[in-house]
Amino acid sequence: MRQNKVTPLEEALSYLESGMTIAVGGFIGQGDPLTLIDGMKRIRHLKDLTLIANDAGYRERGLVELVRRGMVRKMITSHVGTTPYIAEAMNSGALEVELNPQGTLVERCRCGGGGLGGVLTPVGVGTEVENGKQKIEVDGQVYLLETALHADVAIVRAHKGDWRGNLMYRGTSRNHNTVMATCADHVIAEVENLYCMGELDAEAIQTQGIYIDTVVRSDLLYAVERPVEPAHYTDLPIKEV
Amino acid sequence: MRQNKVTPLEEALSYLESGMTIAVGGFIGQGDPLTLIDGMKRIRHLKDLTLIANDAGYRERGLVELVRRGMVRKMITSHVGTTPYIAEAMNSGALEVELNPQGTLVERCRCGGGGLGGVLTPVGVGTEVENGKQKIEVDGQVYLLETALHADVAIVRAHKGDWRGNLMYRGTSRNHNTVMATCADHVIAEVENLYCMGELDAEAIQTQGIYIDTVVRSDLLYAVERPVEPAHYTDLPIKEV
Amino acid sequence: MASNKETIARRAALELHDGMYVNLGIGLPTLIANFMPRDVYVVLQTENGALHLGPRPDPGCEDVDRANAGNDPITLLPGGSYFDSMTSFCMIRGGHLDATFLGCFQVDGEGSIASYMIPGARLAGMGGAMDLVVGAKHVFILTEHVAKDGTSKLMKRCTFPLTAADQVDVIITERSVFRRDKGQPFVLTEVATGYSLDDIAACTDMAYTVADDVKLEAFGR
Amino acid sequence: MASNKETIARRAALELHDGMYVNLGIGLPTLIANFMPRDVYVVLQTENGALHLGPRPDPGCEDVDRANAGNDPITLLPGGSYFDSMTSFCMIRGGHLDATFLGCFQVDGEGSIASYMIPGARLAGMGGAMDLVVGAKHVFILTEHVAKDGTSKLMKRCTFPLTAADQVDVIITERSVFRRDKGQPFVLTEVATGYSLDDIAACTDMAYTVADDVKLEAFGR
Repeated sequence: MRQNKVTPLEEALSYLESGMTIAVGGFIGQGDPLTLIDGMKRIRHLKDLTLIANDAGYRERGLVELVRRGMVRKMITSHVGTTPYIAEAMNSGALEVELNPQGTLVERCRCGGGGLGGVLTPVGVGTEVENGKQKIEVDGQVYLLETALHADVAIVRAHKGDWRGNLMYRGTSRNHNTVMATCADHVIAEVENLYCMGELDAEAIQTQGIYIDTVVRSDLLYAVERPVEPAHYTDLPIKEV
Repeated sequence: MRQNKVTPLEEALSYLESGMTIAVGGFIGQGDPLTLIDGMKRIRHLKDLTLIANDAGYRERGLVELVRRGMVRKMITSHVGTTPYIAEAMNSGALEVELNPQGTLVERCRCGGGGLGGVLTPVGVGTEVENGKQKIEVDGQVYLLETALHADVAIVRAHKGDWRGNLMYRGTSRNHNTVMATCADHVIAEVENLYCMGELDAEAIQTQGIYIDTVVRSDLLYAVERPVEPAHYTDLPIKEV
Repeated sequence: MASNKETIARRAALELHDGMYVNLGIGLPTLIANFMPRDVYVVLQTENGALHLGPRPDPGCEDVDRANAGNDPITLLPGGSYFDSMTSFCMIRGGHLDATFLGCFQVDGEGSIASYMIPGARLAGMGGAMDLVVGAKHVFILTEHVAKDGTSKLMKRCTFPLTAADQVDVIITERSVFRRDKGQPFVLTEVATGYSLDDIAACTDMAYTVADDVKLEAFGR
Repeated sequence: MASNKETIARRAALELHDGMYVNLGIGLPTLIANFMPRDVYVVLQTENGALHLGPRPDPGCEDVDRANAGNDPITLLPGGSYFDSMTSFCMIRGGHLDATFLGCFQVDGEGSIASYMIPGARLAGMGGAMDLVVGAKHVFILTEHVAKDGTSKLMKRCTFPLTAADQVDVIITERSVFRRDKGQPFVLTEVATGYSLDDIAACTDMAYTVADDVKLEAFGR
């Protein structure tokens, strides 16, 4: 580990390989790591990815762009209703989608990051979510055993970050970024604002630098891009990294 | 629920009854809710309590004072080495002690607060901790099923709090206070500094007011009492509340 | 005359009582905020990580990092807070919310709902709905009484994949209110202006009983 | 001449490498901080919720809300942070710490340790030790080689209740260093100044092999 984890975008993304499982923070555009996703779009040889993420972005912006480019084999997710293309890709057989209740997805990633094998949740009992899962009764209540998820790489976005990878988020952009930052072998954080060591309040840090391997500067344009009125999908010329 | 949850100490403690299970935040003096514990010491009729807490305090200060008064039947805890009287009480048969690995205790309380039935942890496999517990294998690794803990009441201490029970902690006094504040039917928080609505930073709140039923002002003396050199044990005259 | 959705939201708002912590689902339930009585103090949660939502920000003052689970811009009231998804779903599953109001595709007499996919037609995903329905102390389902093709949305048994089984406490439509205790059948407690008990029976497929003190002309229009 | 504890701590400090995240247990392991090489950048964690511990504060500048798991006052270095126990134990169990250094009552040839109670004599409780030993990537046990009664603390099998089974990677005593791969027996890799291979054999009950390149006079005094 280096003391200063700040790295140029393309060097940071050179860690990625085809076939990897990638955990991604964000919630339908809020806190989505768009700089890193846009960087991934340009890596022409990257494919067969499995994505762990709450959703695929918003309309045509976010992880759905990787799916459109045929880079994704499978999504482990909770909601794809904001990205109509995902259902299309699924129906055509190009994409496998595994739906999890959102709280279950969070717990499974937390287990993966926190050394736990799984959790017992009442959520999903009596629904299709229970298919293939072990049911365990504790004190007369039936729970599903939901097992840990762990990724090769996680990508997250924060509002502030320091050289060591300490992160702070802003408003509802915190969401899944904190848990995704814990559940991978290698974690890349993009930060909208970069600070020197000691500039962030030790009491207010929301992801500790111990979890972060690489810090990349966000493209500041994304920080003000409105997810409620997302940019139109434009198929930019793909440049191989 | 009232909009202003601030309550006089004795009114707040009038909720307590003999036989209750009480979850307590703090770590060997750091963040221990001493104002509330001192208030409990004065409730002469309170007994048969079960305490869920990381420890019993430091030397003669903290939960050990309730044990000394014969108010406690059982402690579900992780470490009692800093309060020698606990081993004495246990050996004399006056107190039952259930030891949990600290991380397991945290997860069990988090389950109780978060609607989960239990978690699978590798911690304790091959030790006495596994006695009487279900072992579950996931992907070739053996885990213990550790079940949820839930309390009737929780007592916690924070550095700052507002009328609605939003809490912020200071330094290492945060520790178990955040999780204990979630795992009880009724939660009483003592705060060293009380703020009006909106004075605390919405991004920095560490326990959300939704978890808190009653806010009590800490005795400010305790905020500067040194846990590293705790006050000598003095058996103050007991006054019935 | 009010739209069906407005009628439902207006009636649902009457279920809010002082001091409740509440999550309003995407779509129709969000409209309830417009009809909350001014003198009732309710704390709204959104599952993507905020508590104590205030009114929608003024046009042009929307903030990219302040939005609800439907991606609508939000403000926070004093005493509000932001938190992450780990915290949010412990709050939801752990029974800390007094109520959740949700829409659905189908609801049935056993208190089950279907809201996350229509096989062969629509794939949305359950998002936080399964957690909300299992975790909240009271589950209110808001739905139009009949589908566009005229069939009842209050069915004997849901035919789409379930969001949760046996969890619904109250159904509010533009024509009626039904309540039940867990494991029990629904009881018709209110009928809206313009409908008779027979009208309700004709457009309701699920089994239910009629309360002794059922209120006619209870709300609507 | 240095005390046994100082010799052990000084030797243990050589195991610290640039960029490691490390938890030092209460007691003897805490002394390691005094011997950390100045040019080695190591981040210290304490399980009660802080990362990046600095030197002990000046006398009179101790703060009630800034202490480690042994209740000793701490400072934080720039880049440090405070967090709660939920976060701390996910960090510990999840393999995010490169190493933990712990004391013990007993350690054995199967890589198991006993450190939290002596039946009939002492009840401490495991605190965070079980989580640390299972979760940290490398587990270093620091112990005097023999107990006060002259018996070896490096036993065939622990007799007190175990803190963890088959988790220890390295044992450092004032007389020797042993290393092993999980599931394998220990290998003697270093002998301290003043001791021979025979001396070590005489005071070690656990089974071990001797490394081909075992270092004699490797450290100490």
